[in-house]
Amino acid sequence: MPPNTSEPLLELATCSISFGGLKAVDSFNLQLFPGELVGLIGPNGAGKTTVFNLITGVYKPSAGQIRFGGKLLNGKKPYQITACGLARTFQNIRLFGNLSVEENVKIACHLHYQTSLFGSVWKGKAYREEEARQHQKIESLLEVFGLKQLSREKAAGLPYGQQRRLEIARALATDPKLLLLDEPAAGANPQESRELMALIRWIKEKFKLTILLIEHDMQVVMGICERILVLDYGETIAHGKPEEIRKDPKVIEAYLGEEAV
Amino acid sequence: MKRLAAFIGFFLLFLLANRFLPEIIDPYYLHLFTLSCINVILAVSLNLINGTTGQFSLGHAGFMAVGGYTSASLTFYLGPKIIATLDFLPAILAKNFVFLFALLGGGLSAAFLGLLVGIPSLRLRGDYLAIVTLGMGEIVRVLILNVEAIGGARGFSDIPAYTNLFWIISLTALTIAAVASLTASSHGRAFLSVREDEIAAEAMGVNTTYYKVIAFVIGAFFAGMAGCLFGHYLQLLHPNSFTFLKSFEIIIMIIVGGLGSIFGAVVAAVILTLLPEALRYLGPVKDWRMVIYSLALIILMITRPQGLFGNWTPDFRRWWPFRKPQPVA
Amino acid sequence: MQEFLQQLVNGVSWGSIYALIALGYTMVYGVLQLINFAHGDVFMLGAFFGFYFSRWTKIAQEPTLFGFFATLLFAMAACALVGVIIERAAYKPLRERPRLTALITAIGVSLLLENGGQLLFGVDPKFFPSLISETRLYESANLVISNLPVIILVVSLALMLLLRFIVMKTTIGKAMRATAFNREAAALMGINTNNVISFTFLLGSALAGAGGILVALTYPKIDPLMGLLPGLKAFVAAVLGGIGNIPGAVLGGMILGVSETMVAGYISSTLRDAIAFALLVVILLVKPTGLLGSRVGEKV
Amino acid sequence: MRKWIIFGLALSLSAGCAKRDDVIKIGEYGSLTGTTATFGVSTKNGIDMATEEINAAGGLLGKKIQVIVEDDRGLADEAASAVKKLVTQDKVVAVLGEVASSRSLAGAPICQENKIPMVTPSSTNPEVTKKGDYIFRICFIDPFQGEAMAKFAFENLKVKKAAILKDSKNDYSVGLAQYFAETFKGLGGQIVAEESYFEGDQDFKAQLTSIKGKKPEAIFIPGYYTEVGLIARQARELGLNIPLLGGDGWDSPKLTEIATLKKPGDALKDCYFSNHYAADDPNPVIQDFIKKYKAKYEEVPDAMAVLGYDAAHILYDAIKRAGSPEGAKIRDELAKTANFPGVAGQTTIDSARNARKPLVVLKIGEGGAYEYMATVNP
Amino acid sequence: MTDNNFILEVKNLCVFYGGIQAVKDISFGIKKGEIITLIGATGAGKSTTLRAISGLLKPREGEILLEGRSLKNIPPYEVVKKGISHAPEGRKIFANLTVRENLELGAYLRRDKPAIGQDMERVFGLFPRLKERIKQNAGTLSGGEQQMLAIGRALMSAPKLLLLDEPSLGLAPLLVKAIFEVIKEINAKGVSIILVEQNAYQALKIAARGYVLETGKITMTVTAEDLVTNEELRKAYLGG
Repeated sequence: MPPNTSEPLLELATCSISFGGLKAVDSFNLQLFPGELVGLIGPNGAGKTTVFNLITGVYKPSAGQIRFGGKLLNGKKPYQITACGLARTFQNIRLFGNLSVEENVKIACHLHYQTSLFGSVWKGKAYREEEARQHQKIESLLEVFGLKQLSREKAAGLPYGQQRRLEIARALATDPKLLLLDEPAAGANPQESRELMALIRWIKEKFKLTILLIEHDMQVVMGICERILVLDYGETIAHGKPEEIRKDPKVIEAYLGEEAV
Repeated sequence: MKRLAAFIGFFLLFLLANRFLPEIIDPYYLHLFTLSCINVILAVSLNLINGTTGQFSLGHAGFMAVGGYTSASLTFYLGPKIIATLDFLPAILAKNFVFLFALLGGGLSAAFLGLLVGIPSLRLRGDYLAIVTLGMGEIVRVLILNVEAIGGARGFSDIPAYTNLFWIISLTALTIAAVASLTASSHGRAFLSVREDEIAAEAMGVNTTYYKVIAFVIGAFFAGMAGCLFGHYLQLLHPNSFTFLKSFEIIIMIIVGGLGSIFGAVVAAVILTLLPEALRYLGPVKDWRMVIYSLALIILMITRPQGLFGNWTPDFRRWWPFRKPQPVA
Repeated sequence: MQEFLQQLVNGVSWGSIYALIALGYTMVYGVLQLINFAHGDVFMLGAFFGFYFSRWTKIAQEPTLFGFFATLLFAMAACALVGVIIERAAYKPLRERPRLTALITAIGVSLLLENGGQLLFGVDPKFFPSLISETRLYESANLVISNLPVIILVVSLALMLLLRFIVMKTTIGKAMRATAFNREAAALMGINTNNVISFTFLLGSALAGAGGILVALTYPKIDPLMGLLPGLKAFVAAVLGGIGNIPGAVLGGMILGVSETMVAGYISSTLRDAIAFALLVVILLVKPTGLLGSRVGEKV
Repeated sequence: MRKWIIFGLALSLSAGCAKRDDVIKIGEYGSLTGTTATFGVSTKNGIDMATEEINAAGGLLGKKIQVIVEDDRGLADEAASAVKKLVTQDKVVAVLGEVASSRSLAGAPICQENKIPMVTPSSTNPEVTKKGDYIFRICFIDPFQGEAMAKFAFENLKVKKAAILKDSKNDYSVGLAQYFAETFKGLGGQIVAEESYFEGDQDFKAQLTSIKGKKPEAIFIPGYYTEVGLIARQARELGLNIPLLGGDGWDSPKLTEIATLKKPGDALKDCYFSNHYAADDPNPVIQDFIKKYKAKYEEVPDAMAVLGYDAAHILYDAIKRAGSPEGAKIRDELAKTANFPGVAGQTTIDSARNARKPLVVLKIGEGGAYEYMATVNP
Repeated sequence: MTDNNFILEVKNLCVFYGGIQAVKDISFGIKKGEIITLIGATGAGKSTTLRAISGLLKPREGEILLEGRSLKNIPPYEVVKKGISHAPEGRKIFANLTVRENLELGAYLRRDKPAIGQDMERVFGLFPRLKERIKQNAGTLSGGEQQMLAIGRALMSAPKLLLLDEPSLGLAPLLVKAIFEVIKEINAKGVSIILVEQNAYQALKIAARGYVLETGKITMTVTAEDLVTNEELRKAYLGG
């Protein structure tokens, strides 16, 4: 099944977590290889976002192991996990609403910031050089996402679609190897969805990313994912190429329904 | 190099101010200026915790008290000994050296308390954090009441009058400059991200734990120095000066100024220090002073809920005449 | 042993006063998420309303049970009115604003009531008439139980049950909970959220008024700043129990009262407040939402 | 409109008054608002009465006295602001205030620096007058009252085991308690319990229960009447029926009013406190003062009013003797004050600028009436 | 536009959020018993229009007429009384209340107990899942169940006109289908419905007309037939 036989970039082995007795994710396994674009789908409450939260350290798994590039992620804080090269977006957009577009992205750059607290108060030469470098990086990122003209706007004031894009741009500013996208197409109309698909494909090549994607929009999922995992009630019910998933009777019954095919 | 020259320039300027201002300006106005500056330091430092980092702290008076009492103990008990060993220096230098030592001692002790108070902020949010910081402040006050060596309920009197205009002006300038510079840097944006959305900040690689605690530490450090200036100005520290009402006063300043705006905090600190004093000149309705003060506060909040300056900070560099012209975007 | 029992009685009766005031705090907080710092001052007004009412009506001279209830009702009604006026004038314009703004306004209202009270009632303490005279319910060499603390305890518990009933079982209670959860959605249900909020203030302030009278009976020295400290402590009690939670307010009040008493009685009376606050800090560190408070975990 | 014109006229008139040279300006600072406002207001009443008396009798040095009052909200930094304003803006010739030692300590250095005499009516902390030779006090200092009551308890009441309940937030109370304990132990007595409360507290049962368990024969409560009334009630409610002792902070008509269980003042029956004067003293100075005070303020004066009244009179007397509103001269005359016939006793200022005067011990009897017990000379 | 058949008419509506104009001079109408749908990209002003109708936002200009009478300056809780019920975007159910209490709140203004009971049974008829969970706190429901509850709650006020804001948002395809079935069923019982949808294809299939909004303006009025005939349209807004 895996497209190549190299070491997996991300590996979840029998991960479980429950909330108040309810198994949200049960013995979940996932192997993600460098350069892949994998989709994670399933009905509401199936535990998709929980998987993201496990990977990014928001929740601690009650059992199982999470490895990234061979390194164990269990017990690491979210910011440490991000520092390993893992970035995400959120289902309900979580931008820094009162800050400008530029500042939003700059905060994500902070991860690789060298200047000390004192240095940034004194604002010496090294500081200014670093700020300049940071500024350049951000400029080019915003350019790519078509947000450059808006860089002084308050993030909360942007239209929804641009907020979604800004969130992805912000995640990219942490220089990730793996990008986790949580329903990037939610609320987009078909036209916007198509643009988004193109964008995702493009950044994947440009930034040499591996991408894991949660999405309800079947056009997007089927259109860009190389592999798809289907979750229901915390368990993986199907796994395969898009065309296989589309025909899987279990998936149709639990999730897709007859007509959507 | 230019920066260093500017520092030396300011140093000399402040020394001159210290020498000549008292002769030009009415002592009462000088007194109000001093109190305003102390409140400016308090407001700007609290603004870093409360406005920039979004940690609702009601314990600033506690930091001020710890800084004030620590520094007063240093100058009162250790000061004479240090001055005696520094007898090769002119007396005025020795005195000011002791005061610098006391300022640092006061600031650092408050910063240590800030570290202790910062730790609960990792688990607590909003009103719960507010009440814990308030509790910490009250604990500090009650403990001070119980220590006879620093005066207990009688207050710590006979503190040497080391605070002068030079220290007042330079520490106020330092506080504003340091906090403003920090806020405008990448670290400053990390503070802001904690305020805006902690979960997203963590996901973007910001160590929110570190920034929350460090905000408390830095804020407390400056508040501690303010306490030191306060004690060595009044020559007296009394536990009653550091009740939760004092913390409320500082909170009011930063919100009236506009939460998060350093410029607003400075202006509001000055206005709110001067207002009760200005109301002394009301004449026949002088008894209504505090009623008018509280009414003014309510009306201001209703008519300008975002504070006087909202989030706005003027770009002072724009007014700097020697600035390099920037390319028009 | 009897001394310990006596201290327990002292603590419970002191705690029930915290509980009584904390109930009003918690009500308002539950619906508006506003720390109504003026609550302690409305409590003070309750005592003063009762004081002047009982003097003007001459109830003070010849106390009767009827007179007591008349005074109580008058104080509750007057405080309810004041509470609604405060809400409409000072808090309502800030409803859509950040909570800190409303909090500062609340501090402003509190300062206004305190300073205005000092101008209006004078700064000297007043003696509150004994509308109900102190009698001893139980007495031995080392254990005395009087009627007033028992009355306060019973009233606090009764009010707690009543409030819980109102909030959980009645239509207005449902409307209150809906308003608390999401004001806009509540309005879409046809709930006049402004009225619901005013009603909450009315209820909370009436409670404060009743508290003022009951406390003034037991501690008959009243002055315009009498609400400051009990107000703060009651707020601490409400947070301790989990703010917004009605039984939590009573539990928090009791814990605070008993622990303060025990600390003062057995450890050190100078450290009483320090230890009370230390207890608060420890409890909140262990359970960050207070003893009975619950918070729906933030959805990521 | 007319109202506004009158208001404007009144304003300009009052402003005009302030500028005239035919007044002697005296500054007064005190807590007119805040938690200790009741003491500041009483003091102000006493000062106002003394001022009116002098002005009615033709004033001082041919001029009227104008007292400029500034509120300090009970805060040390505001006290400093108030004194700074009085001294440098209003250019007062002398300052009266403050009740609390902490605020006097904040104001004193400013007066000293500007060579303006300051007379505090009731700050008992010995440190206050050590601030300089322009700072005076006309009340007892802590050791005197504490020692006197300790002696009275041990010798007159034959108490061997005493307890102390002090206000830890109040330096006056802490000071008295300290000297009481030292003297009482020196005499051979035993302090079985030392408990404390904070000004503004309402419930004292925990401390009282604990004290009760130690079985003392008397409790020394050197607090203010604002709390002592409640303490007495609660002590009796707990069945603690031993004498309570206190200092001049007790002296107020409110005390016995609050300490009422069944009959007025019954919770304090057979309790003792030290005071400046006895209300039943036939001395005309005292009787006259009480009568006039009652007529003016419709209540019985408390200790603060008496001390404010005396402080003002002692200051005015010194100005009269100095013959000039000059600070140094007033200071010299204040220092020479001897056997001034104040309401609060024959006052003499000693070389440390503290007052030396006798105190009286009063007993609270039936219906809250005070009975004279003894006079103690310094 | 004086047709008395219109249950609701919107005339020249302009709505501002702060300084930003979210809705620019739009007019449309819905007849008794109709379903109409507002479609368009996020931020086009669809939700804003609904919020103006239900009184949550005050229009700066224009008129909203319910059965010929203006709704100007009528607060949201009065609008409910007049027969408009709004199931807002993001469901906004009361998570700390039980399912039953949520439904009861929907009928907050009604005093006719027996009829309320009947209506509740009807809601359970439409959504049997809700009946199973009647005593649960609404916060514990899954996303789909919460959406059912939001619609059911809106029905409890026995509205003449139902405003549904993105009922299919974030739902699995299977559930989306079910929800649209229910919407048809509700309409069949005589309730007029204004439906705001991302899923324009599904929405237009059950609606009489669709109004396409673009940056606050109505740019087109479309019907289900247009899906077949207008290629441009299909590409731009309706997908596939």
